[in-house]
Amino acid sequence: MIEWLLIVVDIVSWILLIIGSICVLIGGIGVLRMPDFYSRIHAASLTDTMATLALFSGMILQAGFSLAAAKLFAIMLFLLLTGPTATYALANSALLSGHKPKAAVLEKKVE
Amino acid sequence: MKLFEFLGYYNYWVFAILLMIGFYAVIAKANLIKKLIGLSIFQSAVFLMYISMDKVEGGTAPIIKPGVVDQLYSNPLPQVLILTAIVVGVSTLALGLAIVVRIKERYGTIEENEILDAD
Amino acid sequence: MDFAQHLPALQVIVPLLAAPLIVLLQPRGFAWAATTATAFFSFAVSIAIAVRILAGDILRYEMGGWFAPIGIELRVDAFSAIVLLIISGAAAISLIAARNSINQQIEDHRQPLFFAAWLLAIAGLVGMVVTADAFNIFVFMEISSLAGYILIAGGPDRRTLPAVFKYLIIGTIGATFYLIGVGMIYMMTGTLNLEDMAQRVVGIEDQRPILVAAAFVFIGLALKAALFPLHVWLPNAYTHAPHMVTVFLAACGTKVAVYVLLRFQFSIFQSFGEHLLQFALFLMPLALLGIIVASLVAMFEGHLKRMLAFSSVAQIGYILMGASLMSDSGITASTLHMFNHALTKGALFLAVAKFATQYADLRIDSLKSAARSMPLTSFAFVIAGLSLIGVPGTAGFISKWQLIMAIMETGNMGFIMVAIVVISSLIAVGYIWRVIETLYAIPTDDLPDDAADVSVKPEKIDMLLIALIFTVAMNIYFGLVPGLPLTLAELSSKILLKVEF
Amino acid sequence: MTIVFAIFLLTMLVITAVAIVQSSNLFVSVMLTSIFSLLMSTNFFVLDAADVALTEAAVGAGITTVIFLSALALTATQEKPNRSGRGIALIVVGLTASLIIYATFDKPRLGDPDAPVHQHVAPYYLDNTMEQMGFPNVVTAVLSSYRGYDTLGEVFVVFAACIGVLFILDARTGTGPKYVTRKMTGLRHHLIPQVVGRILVPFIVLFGLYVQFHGEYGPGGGFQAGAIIATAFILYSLLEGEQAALRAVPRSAQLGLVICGALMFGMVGVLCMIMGGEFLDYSVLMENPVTARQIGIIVIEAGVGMAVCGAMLSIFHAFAARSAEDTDEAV
Repeated sequence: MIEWLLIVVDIVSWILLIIGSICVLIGGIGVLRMPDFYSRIHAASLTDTMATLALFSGMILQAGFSLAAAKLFAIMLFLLLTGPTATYALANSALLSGHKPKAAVLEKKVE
Repeated sequence: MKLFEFLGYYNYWVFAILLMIGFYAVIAKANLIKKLIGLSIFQSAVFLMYISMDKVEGGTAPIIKPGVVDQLYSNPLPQVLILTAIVVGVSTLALGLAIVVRIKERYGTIEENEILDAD
Repeated sequence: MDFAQHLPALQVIVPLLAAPLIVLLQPRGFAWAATTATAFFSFAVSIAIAVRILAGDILRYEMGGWFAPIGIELRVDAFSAIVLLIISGAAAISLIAARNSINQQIEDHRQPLFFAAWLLAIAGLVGMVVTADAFNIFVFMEISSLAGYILIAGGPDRRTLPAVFKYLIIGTIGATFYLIGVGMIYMMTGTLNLEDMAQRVVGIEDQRPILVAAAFVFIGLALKAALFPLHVWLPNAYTHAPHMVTVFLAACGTKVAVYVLLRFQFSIFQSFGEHLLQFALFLMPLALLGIIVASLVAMFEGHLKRMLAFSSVAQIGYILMGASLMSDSGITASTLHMFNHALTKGALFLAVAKFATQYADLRIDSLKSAARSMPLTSFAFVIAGLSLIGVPGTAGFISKWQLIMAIMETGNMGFIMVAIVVISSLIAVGYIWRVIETLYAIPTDDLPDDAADVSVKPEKIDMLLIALIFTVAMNIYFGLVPGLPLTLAELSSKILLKVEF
Repeated sequence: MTIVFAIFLLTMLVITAVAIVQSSNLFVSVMLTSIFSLLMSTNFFVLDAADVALTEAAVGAGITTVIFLSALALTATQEKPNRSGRGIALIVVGLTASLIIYATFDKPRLGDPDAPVHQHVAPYYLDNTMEQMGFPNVVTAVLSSYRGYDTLGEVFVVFAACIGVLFILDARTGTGPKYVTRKMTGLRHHLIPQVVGRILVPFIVLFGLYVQFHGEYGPGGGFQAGAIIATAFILYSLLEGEQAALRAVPRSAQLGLVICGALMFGMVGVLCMIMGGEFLDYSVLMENPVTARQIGIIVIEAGVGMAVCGAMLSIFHAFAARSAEDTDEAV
């Protein structure tokens, strides 16, 4: 029974890790492929949130019930707090310094 | 075997390359801040050389695990030296930046050639 | 607590710990007095050490109670002792004379920081000399360098800043090269203690990392010592530094790097039979070129401080030329010249500082007929200048004579080198004479009267002048009675060449 | 597996370094330098140097970047194109490179347990730390006891840098009105960063204290802790503005911290001398040498932490306060 449970935990954690990795990959591709600054940081923020969550949950499951798991949890919380904040600050200061989204610029041209 | 030998020295190659990149920036760049950035790469390269020699195959960080016999540990001495050197590097950098700020105030530029022309 | 046992440690930690105290207690005037007191204490310690050394001791001190290769060992022998005397003596004399000059050049509220930096510079230089640990030398080298940058940055002119920046860059490169060299030796020997290193390097001296390490240590320290083609930072840094800082640094700054260089060459790399020969063959042309080129540049230099700075580069050439002879008498001459040159250059820059109290512009032309208003200073400058040239009866003569004797021992090749020494001495006559001529020039009546009147004030007798006269007197004293430095120098060369312990 | 990872990291390092030198925008260069330091720190970790990795991350990637950025705010963000001096640079660099590459071939291979460095002095530390110090982190033991004198020197290097920056930037040590900023108010008007930042500051300080006092048992110690705690205060001053930050920790307190830290370290050494030992020989402080060493090490590590924290804060504020000040003495 216990062994069976362990296998399930292992499988779940690997699924989470793979999801996380895919998120990082998508985020990376997004930063390269997206057309303007704002959509790029939108893509990058995927790594901050989804990938962090998935990767760290996966790693915590791998670590089991131990001190390492607690540390991982703390790091995850820290990253979840700071990542989006950094993205917000970045977008905000870009807007304040006069950087217009590409969509807005295009709309203006159409008008 | 050849490949393995090459990999065994890879850290030292990277040390040499980084050292050269940093050194090049220090000599060739006229911008004083760029010179300092180059200097910090230059110093980091040396840190890499020291830390590379502390590694022991199959070892762990030198924090003794009580009760475990036959555990290999990496060499603590280069680590201590580099701990010192990192802080020394930051100190030098801070002082250098302070001088650059003063140069900017008194000369209005931080490009070496323009400073030379100004005097 | 046995005082005598702790001498090597006290030499370093007293100035080191006094520095934060001075920043902590900031009332005006206190900073200078406390710094000077510390410097004199430090000087007293060096004298005490020298006395012990002359009695035949070698002082060892195990920091933290850990024995040699495990912990850091301090080790003071005759060679260290003479350099310690130079450093702490230069510090004491320049500090006691410094008050008015520094008040003139540094604002009041910045003085505590400035004097703290001065103490750190003393501690750093002294620390490099007493320690017997390769990495510890690096740490104290950085203390002394950082403090040195701060001291020089106190200069009033804006040109100080690029000069300091250049010094900082080159100094850091030098220190990092040294660190690379030490790292490579450590990689091959596993130890940082100099003595231990010297023993363990035997047998692997032909391995490439050791050879390359020798090159890196040499280049790094040569940068710090301003050996001829690597001297580019020195003239500007000395010229634009506050005058009293120039006195201090010119007397001992580069000598400490030379000290470490010689220590490494002779104790660690000595066992390589071929290496020493390469070292000599490499060093000698550089030293000779340095002597000639720097002297010539000094000859045509218009600014008094810059002229003396270039002359310093030439003197480093003399010191290293003596060492590159690899003989007992050569190293004696070289060590002796370190001591005597510190005295001479110290006196010359003290005179410059004294001139600076009345002349804002230190270009040689603007010092015209300064001897009228400042007879004592001008006279002192003349005597010190004679010592720089090497006229008999002055300290400079003794070391140059030793150097020439050492060269003569080498035989045929020697005549060329003797010729170079003589020629460069003649050039020195040239540039010193140029200054003397200007100082004692009879004022021409074409000058507008007001300009002449403003500059002619009676010469004020202050600590600076007294220190100057004292140093000049020392130049003559050690020219006539060279016993103390000569004995220490002879002992040093024996230690370096491992003739006996 | 590790070697693949290491090679990847090292290659990234080289690429980043090239990018740093190539970029003509100094702001980009500085941010890349921060990435470079992080990569370097990861690399150190892969090479089993946890303490150094922590220091490089806190000092190299954290504090250095902040200081660089605050200096950039006072100077320029764009490098002017200049092609002179390339030839001589390439020659010098080429010579040095060939020298190093020449040396490489006789060096011991990476991780070779028979290398001389692993034979001579280091085994003593590894074998005796537990017995002589009573705690497992050998790096802390070497740093604070076996080579404590080096660490003392290093604290004074930091002290020198601190007084040097204050001296050169001429920042008063008291809180004169001229040196308090008016314009810069930090991120006060930005709700999200401010709230998040406020939540984080105490935790960063807490983490710093953990690193400080856990240094004997895990990676960490005074340097890292000092740098981390300084980061927390720097974050605070970015959020609330210079003025509020200087009100919280005034300049005199920062400088006091440096001085106290340095003196604390030195005085422990002097105390050891008075008690009859050598300088920094903690074992004489109490009857049981192991406990005595532990107490000595805790005190000097605290001194190191205070000195580093205070110095980093002073340096940061010396730059940051200036950017708001009217540079009236510019010539």
